Amino acid sequence: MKVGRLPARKARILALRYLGATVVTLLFLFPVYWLFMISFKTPDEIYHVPPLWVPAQIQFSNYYVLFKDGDVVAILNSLIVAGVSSGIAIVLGTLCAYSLARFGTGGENLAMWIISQRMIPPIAVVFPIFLLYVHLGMVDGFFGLILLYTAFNLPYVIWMMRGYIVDVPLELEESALVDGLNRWEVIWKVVFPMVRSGLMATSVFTFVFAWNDFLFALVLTRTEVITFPVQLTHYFGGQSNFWGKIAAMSVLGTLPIFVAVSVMQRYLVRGISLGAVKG
Amino acid sequence: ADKDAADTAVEAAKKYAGTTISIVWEAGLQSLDPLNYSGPKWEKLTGIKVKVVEVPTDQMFTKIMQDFKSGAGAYDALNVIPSWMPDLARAGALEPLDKLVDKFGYRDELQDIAAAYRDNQMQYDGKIYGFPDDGDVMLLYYRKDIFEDPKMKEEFKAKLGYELAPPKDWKQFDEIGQFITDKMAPKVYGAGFFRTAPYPQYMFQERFRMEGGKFFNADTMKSTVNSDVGLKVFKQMVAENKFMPPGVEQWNFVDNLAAFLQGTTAMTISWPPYGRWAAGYGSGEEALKWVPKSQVAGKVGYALNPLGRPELGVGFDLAVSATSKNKEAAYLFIQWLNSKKTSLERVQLPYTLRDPFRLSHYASEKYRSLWPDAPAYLDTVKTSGEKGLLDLSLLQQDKYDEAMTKAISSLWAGEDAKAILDRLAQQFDVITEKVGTGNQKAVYKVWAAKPGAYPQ
Amino acid sequence: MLEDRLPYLIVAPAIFILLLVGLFPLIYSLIVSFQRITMTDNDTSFVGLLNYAELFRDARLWASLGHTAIITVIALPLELLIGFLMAQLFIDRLPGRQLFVALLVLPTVISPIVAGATWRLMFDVRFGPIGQILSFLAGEPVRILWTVNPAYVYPAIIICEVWQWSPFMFLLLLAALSNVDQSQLEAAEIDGASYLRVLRAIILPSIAPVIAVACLIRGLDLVRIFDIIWALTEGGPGSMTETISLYTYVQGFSQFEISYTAAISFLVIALLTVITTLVLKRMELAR
Amino acid sequence: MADVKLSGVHKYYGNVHAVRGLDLTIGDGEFAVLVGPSGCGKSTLLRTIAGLEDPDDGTITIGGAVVNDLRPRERNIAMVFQNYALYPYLTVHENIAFGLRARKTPEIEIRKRVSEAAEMLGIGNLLQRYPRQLSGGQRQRVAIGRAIVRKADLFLFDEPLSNLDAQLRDEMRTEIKRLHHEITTTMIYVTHDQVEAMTLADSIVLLRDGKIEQQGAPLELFEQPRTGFVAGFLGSPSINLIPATIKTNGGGAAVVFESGGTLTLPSAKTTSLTSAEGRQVLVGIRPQHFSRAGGGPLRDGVVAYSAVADLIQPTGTRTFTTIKIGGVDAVAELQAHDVSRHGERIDLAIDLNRVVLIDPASGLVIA
Amino acid sequence: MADVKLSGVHKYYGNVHAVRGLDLTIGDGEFAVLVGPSGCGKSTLLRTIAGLEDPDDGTITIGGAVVNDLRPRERNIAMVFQNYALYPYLTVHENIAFGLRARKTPEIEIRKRVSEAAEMLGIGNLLQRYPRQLSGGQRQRVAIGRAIVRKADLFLFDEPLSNLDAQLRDEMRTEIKRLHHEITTTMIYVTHDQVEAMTLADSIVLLRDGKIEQQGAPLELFEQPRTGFVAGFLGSPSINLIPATIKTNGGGAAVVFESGGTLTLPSAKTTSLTSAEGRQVLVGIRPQHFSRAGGGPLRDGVVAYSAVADLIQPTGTRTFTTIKIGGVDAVAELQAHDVSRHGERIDLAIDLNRVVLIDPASGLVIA
Ligand SMILES: Nc1ncnc2c1ncn2[C@@H]1O[C@H](COP(=O)(O)OP(=O)(O)OP(=O)(O)O)[C@@H](O)[C@H]1O
Ligand SMILES: Nc1ncnc2c1ncn2[C@@H]1O[C@H](COP(=O)(O)OP(=O)(O)OP(=O)(O)O)[C@@H](O)[C@H]1O
Ligand SMILES: [Mg+2]
Ligand SMILES: [Mg+2]
Repeated sequence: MKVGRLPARKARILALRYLGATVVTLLFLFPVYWLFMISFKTPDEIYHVPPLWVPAQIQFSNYYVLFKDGDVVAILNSLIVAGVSSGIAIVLGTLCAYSLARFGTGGENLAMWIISQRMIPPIAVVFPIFLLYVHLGMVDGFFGLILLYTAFNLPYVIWMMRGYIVDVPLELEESALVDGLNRWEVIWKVVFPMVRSGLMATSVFTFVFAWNDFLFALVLTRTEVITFPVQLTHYFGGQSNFWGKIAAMSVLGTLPIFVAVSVMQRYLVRGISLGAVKG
Repeated sequence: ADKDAADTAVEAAKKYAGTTISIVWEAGLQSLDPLNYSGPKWEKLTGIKVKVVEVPTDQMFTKIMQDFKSGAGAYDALNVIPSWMPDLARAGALEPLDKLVDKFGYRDELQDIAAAYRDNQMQYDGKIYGFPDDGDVMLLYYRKDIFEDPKMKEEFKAKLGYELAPPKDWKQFDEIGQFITDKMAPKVYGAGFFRTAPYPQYMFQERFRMEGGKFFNADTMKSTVNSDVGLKVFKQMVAENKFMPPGVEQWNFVDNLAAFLQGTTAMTISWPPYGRWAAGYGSGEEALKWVPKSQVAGKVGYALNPLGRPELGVGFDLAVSATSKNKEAAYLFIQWLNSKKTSLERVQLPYTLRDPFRLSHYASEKYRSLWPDAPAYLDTVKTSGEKGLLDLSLLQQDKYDEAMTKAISSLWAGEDAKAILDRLAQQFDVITEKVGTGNQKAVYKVWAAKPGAYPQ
Repeated sequence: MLEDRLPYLIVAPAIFILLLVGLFPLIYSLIVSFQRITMTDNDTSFVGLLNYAELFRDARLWASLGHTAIITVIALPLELLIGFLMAQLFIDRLPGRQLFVALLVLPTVISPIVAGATWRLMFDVRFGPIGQILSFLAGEPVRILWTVNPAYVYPAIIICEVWQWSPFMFLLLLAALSNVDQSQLEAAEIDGASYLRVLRAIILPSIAPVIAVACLIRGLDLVRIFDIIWALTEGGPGSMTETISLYTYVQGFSQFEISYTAAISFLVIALLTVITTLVLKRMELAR
Repeated sequence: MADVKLSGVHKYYGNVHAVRGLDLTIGDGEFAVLVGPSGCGKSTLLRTIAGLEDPDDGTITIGGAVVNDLRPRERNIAMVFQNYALYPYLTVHENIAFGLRARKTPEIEIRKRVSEAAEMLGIGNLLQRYPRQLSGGQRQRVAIGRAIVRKADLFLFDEPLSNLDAQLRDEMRTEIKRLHHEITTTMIYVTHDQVEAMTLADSIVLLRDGKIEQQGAPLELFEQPRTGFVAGFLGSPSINLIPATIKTNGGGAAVVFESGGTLTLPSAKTTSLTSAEGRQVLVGIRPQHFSRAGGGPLRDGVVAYSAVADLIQPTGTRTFTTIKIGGVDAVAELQAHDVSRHGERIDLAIDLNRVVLIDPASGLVIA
Repeated sequence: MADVKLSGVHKYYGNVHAVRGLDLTIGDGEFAVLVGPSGCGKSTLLRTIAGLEDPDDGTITIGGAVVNDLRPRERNIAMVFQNYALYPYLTVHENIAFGLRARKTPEIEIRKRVSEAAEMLGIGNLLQRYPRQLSGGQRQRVAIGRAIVRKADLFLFDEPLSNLDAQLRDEMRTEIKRLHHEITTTMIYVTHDQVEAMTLADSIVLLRDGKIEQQGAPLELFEQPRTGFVAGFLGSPSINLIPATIKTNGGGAAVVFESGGTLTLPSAKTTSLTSAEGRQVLVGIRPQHFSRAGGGPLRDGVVAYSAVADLIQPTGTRTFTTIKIGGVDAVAELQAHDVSRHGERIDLAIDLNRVVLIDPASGLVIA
């Protein structure tokens, strides 16, 4: 490739934009960096005045205790709860979205109602749900949380996926129908592959929502399925905040999300935008 | 006691080997004990697994209550803050223990618990609902090396006209604090406190009562926290921040501890563990790595709080959840924990937050020999406990507590003290009214009549 | 035939779950809000509108609504603005943009609890780097009690909130901006229009729907803000930063005012419905 | 292979009456082309035949059997869509094999048929590519391949070439014509391109507002349009329509333009005009029926006309020249060097043997 | 008003060398049309002139001044985009006024110019509408209006009509031609439509692979192509290219096809072929140069040829007929009824006055 000369004006602008981009990125990443560093510090370093930007040595004892005390189970719980619930929400939501998008099932009203479900603040329903779960004996179990997160993610999934599905050229489906597929096969063999990237982006976000939920988990867990954010608050003790543990746990709890986001990065921007742009 | 209550419990518990009991424990330092020591030990002795559910203090009441409401029975044994015990008992969340106490022969050993705790933190409505398990009380810690420094003493005397010594009242406290700050800051400040929710309210309760304040008008149940006394205490408390290290308003237990251990503050008032750790007891312990290393070992003096009657401050009862599916196993566990033998070991754990609460603890030769100043420490703890003031404990006490906590937080934020107190009083009244003025009045009367409620 | 009923068959499970978890609580709350159920006594007698009447006398409730409004009204435009500026920075081809974007998404996907905790660390007057940096810049010790001093707690909350969610806006707006018809921009460039004119006449109108959606999404999130504040200030000092969600939680879960909580819930739902409807109406108009 | 019969077919979309009681017969093996202005119902008709839309009334018969109640997949038809409708996530091979797999054809048979079709279409070397790696014409061929491997009874094409550029369109058109010669299946083809319609069709069906305006062989429609609409719709540049009045004299007839000027009609055209004296008509003359007068004697039915060249648009071998006839602009398609300057006076010969006279009120062709 | 000069312009997109050392001169007031196959660099060139792309090498001069370092807005050009690029949120009036406002023209002047332009384009009654309320042709006019009010030195059009349907395209084409007559600003116009190119251009620039293949007046390119590529690119259906060998005899020359058969070339063509005996060539004959032999004497340079009609594609007044010449398929454009059946033997006259002979190796036209 031959690189042509860039007019000086453009070169200057590019350099400035680079500078800007770097500064902005550093600014936004700094808190994450700080958290990361705290997780490697000893208490003496955490409570050092003035604050230390780099610990004397990277030591893992903050992580070690989390494993030793079995606190990391919370991450496993979160993985199960968030994974299963977003899986279910994706499948059910996509099917529902397909019906709404292609058959106009229930008309605009049903679609509006579904979207309105997303607008209800969790705090307004968490208490009745808590009582309902008490009756059903679903407090402190995987099932209850999974059901709840599924329900809370469904409107989002339906909303997003409806947008993607509407974008699938009708002819593709019709062509398949003429070619001899039935509806199920059309959904499975034509629509699913076509909306894959939207599906990925949506999955990431449903997963993130479920993963990060604090309020429901706080109310609906006791001992068996404490999820990651709830576990984290346990380190905000009455006597002290265990910053080492908090940081280490935060890092552990952010890792799966970070991995998910990095892997899905290229779907993400598209996904987030398409869905939102569609409205 | 012909038979040791600990052994009894172990023997009886063996038949539950293989089960798991969940115990609710305050998150953080407190749960190091069941996690590292008593839990594993109990499992070794009886085969019962102990699952520690760590809950932050401000969620403990909520969680216990929720669990009870849900009937889930997720918790077996509970740590209950004594001032909330009446509410929990009334709601039916706690299991009455008398029968089990008798069945497993524990009454005698209960008598060994220091009176302040035994008489005030064990029963509600005549029934035993919990075993006082933590000799919480506030002590004054001071830096002997500074207080006994001849040059300081001399200058102090010259300036203020009396000997530099642990303060007898709050005026002295303020003067000493200011003096040291003036002389030594920023290396050393006169004093440091932990100021974040929910703890400074205990300080307020103590000082308010010691200065003659009453929480309520016993006849009308109208709150009187906004009296002149309240105002005076509030103003003093805010003023004291000035000679404390900058940012003290944000300090919590460990911040304050760190400052004291690192030698940044010359005085502080806190629960008994400070005294042990400051002396260097347990330093080097893996589980205590959370605590910064003490730079002041051997230089720490112990004294009663100014005015001599310290707040007991929170404390813990061991209780059994009414919805537990393993009540007996849970009971046996707490009996074993609370027993003379086990508890003596527990209060000596280097990293423990459980403080001596039995007469036998104070007298334990072993304990008294743990570090050079241990006898002085134990004696001060004992005396403080004997003179201790009870935390206010009414129906729905958590609401009053929340109001006080918020009030003090507003105080640090710089709001007008009078306005805060007026609002606090009004909030108290609203709560009282909601609970039912008549009911509450009765409960208050009973509480106020206790010897530790108001200083005579 | 099964295939003919397929449209209904495949909506059924989703709708069922939504009804179960979405509709039931509302009905339940509605009933309970007319009763008098508190923590201890399980008095289930109906008290009519008493709980609702109570709402109007509850200064703390209205204060908490006010706090929520303050946070929303300040944070939302800030996030929008910062997100927009960031998007402007990245809209043109910039080698390595992928990496920048991947890193910038991080704050948004982090759990709000973690975000709150992180900023609490950052703000700590002694152990946090912010004071240190400010002191360095000022050349003298700067000691700001971010979570204690009333003058700074809102800035603290808003900084944290803006830090976490500006990247979200950034993503949305970046996508929206890349959908702006390139040839319109080129036409305007050839026409010699200034940036502001292009912004006003072309860019803003064309990304307006996205902005509206973004504001709606984030606005609703902000109205129910809970986690960040829980981790950062716990509503303090006093109840200065208590939001409606926090207050509802306190009423419901630490004080167990069951009926009253239900009434609050309805108030919140009603408010949100009104606001959302208004916003949606305006969006319709804008289209 | 099958013939297709529609009788009394109606289709509504909400309030839109897209197909209005249409009767249509397409013989077995026939290549029928549906044309008509945008929105006239071409696609709707095709989709109704395919079973993608249910008619609101009427019956559809394919190969003698009423198919109204059959699903698309049960009608054994193949369809090629305007935008190809290729599956972007499948290779060319898989795209072509898609319909066969759906019908559970054995793998070995699939391979055989796919490669046969690919050879026939000249895309044998592209089978492992994905649609995005193909040019427009190649995609088009894949779409056709997907249809022909199916060995369907009936092929439907909905504007299959409209997305291609001119050159490719020419090529593909020829290819489709060849294809039909080879496999002789009944085909129904929708287009709005006249050249396609004219060159491909055995029979053109011209639709207008959901009804058939005229059906017949291409040249029949072109040369014997039933209505002015048909005359105007076919031919490019469009037929010139000039208002005039009929004047009869003896056995002959002529048209008199309003602005003066008279053209005598050839005798073949006058028979039906004997009693039409004074009647208002639109005189339709195609641009191609103008030519530069050679100076020699004029053939029968050809009249001389002198005009001033207005706009001159050379396109290579032909030059479109705008002239005035009867006061209105008309376009004449002349040879490249027939005219060179704006304003030049040229002597033209107008071949009136194929002139059409249209009744302005009814729109019907009267001669 | 300004002339445009490009010299040695190169443009790369990553690895794609889109413009390859291009030299081009367009005179003041000239209407230049850029044509060429898809991807040949037409748009790139236009955008480079506009300043929307920076050339990697070479200089661009507008009106005598080098503009390489000027931003688009500083070059005082106006551009009409393929998709019009109207501002959807502004009214037609505001769209047209946009460039004027940007240049701080007084409001009264704006009104005057906008309404003048609108009148000229026949959109005076649409000024208060929004683009979405307009038809394609109206949008097109607005886009042009936006350009002309600017009184720019140079107008650039990038396939402005390609989104319109055939009829509208014809109309708009005429209108643009009128416009150029009126305002006589230099215009550069990109299209891939030959009719547009031929009818609009003063000068056609035929691009191929980022370089100029030939530049000249439309008929010059059509009739005197420099290369086989030019000959093949212009004209529809495409020119027929038939491999043959040259045979000279005395002053005359003929081409001999490989499969036998000889065509004697007219004397005008033979002058340059005197020493070409035995040379391999491609004989290029346009479909329009075939006609049915009338039986009379043949004009000079016209030869008789008898062939069998293969594929017959009637398009109305003309019929494309595939015949074999020299063993290869060739298309002849005949009159409607010149041929009627597949397999029919027809006597043709081939006008060889405009034949081109191409060197197969270099692709250059040798006669
Ligand atoms: N799904 C639909 N809903 C409502 N109206 C429709 C629908 N599909 C088509 N129509 C209307 O039915 C009429 C016929 O449409 P159709 O698509 O058959 O036209 P067409 O002849 O194929 O046009 P084109 O040449 O533009 O493709 C039009 O008026 C169209 O607007
Ligand atoms: N932004 C770009 N990035 C990379 N390659 C490009 C870009 N724009 C154009 N090209 C390439 O440069 C070459 C010339 O493109 P250009 O758009 O100028 O062609 P064109 O002649 O206008 O074609 P068309 O008739 O299809 O519009 C093509 O190979 C094209 O793929
Ligand atoms: Mg159609
Ligand atoms: Mg182009």
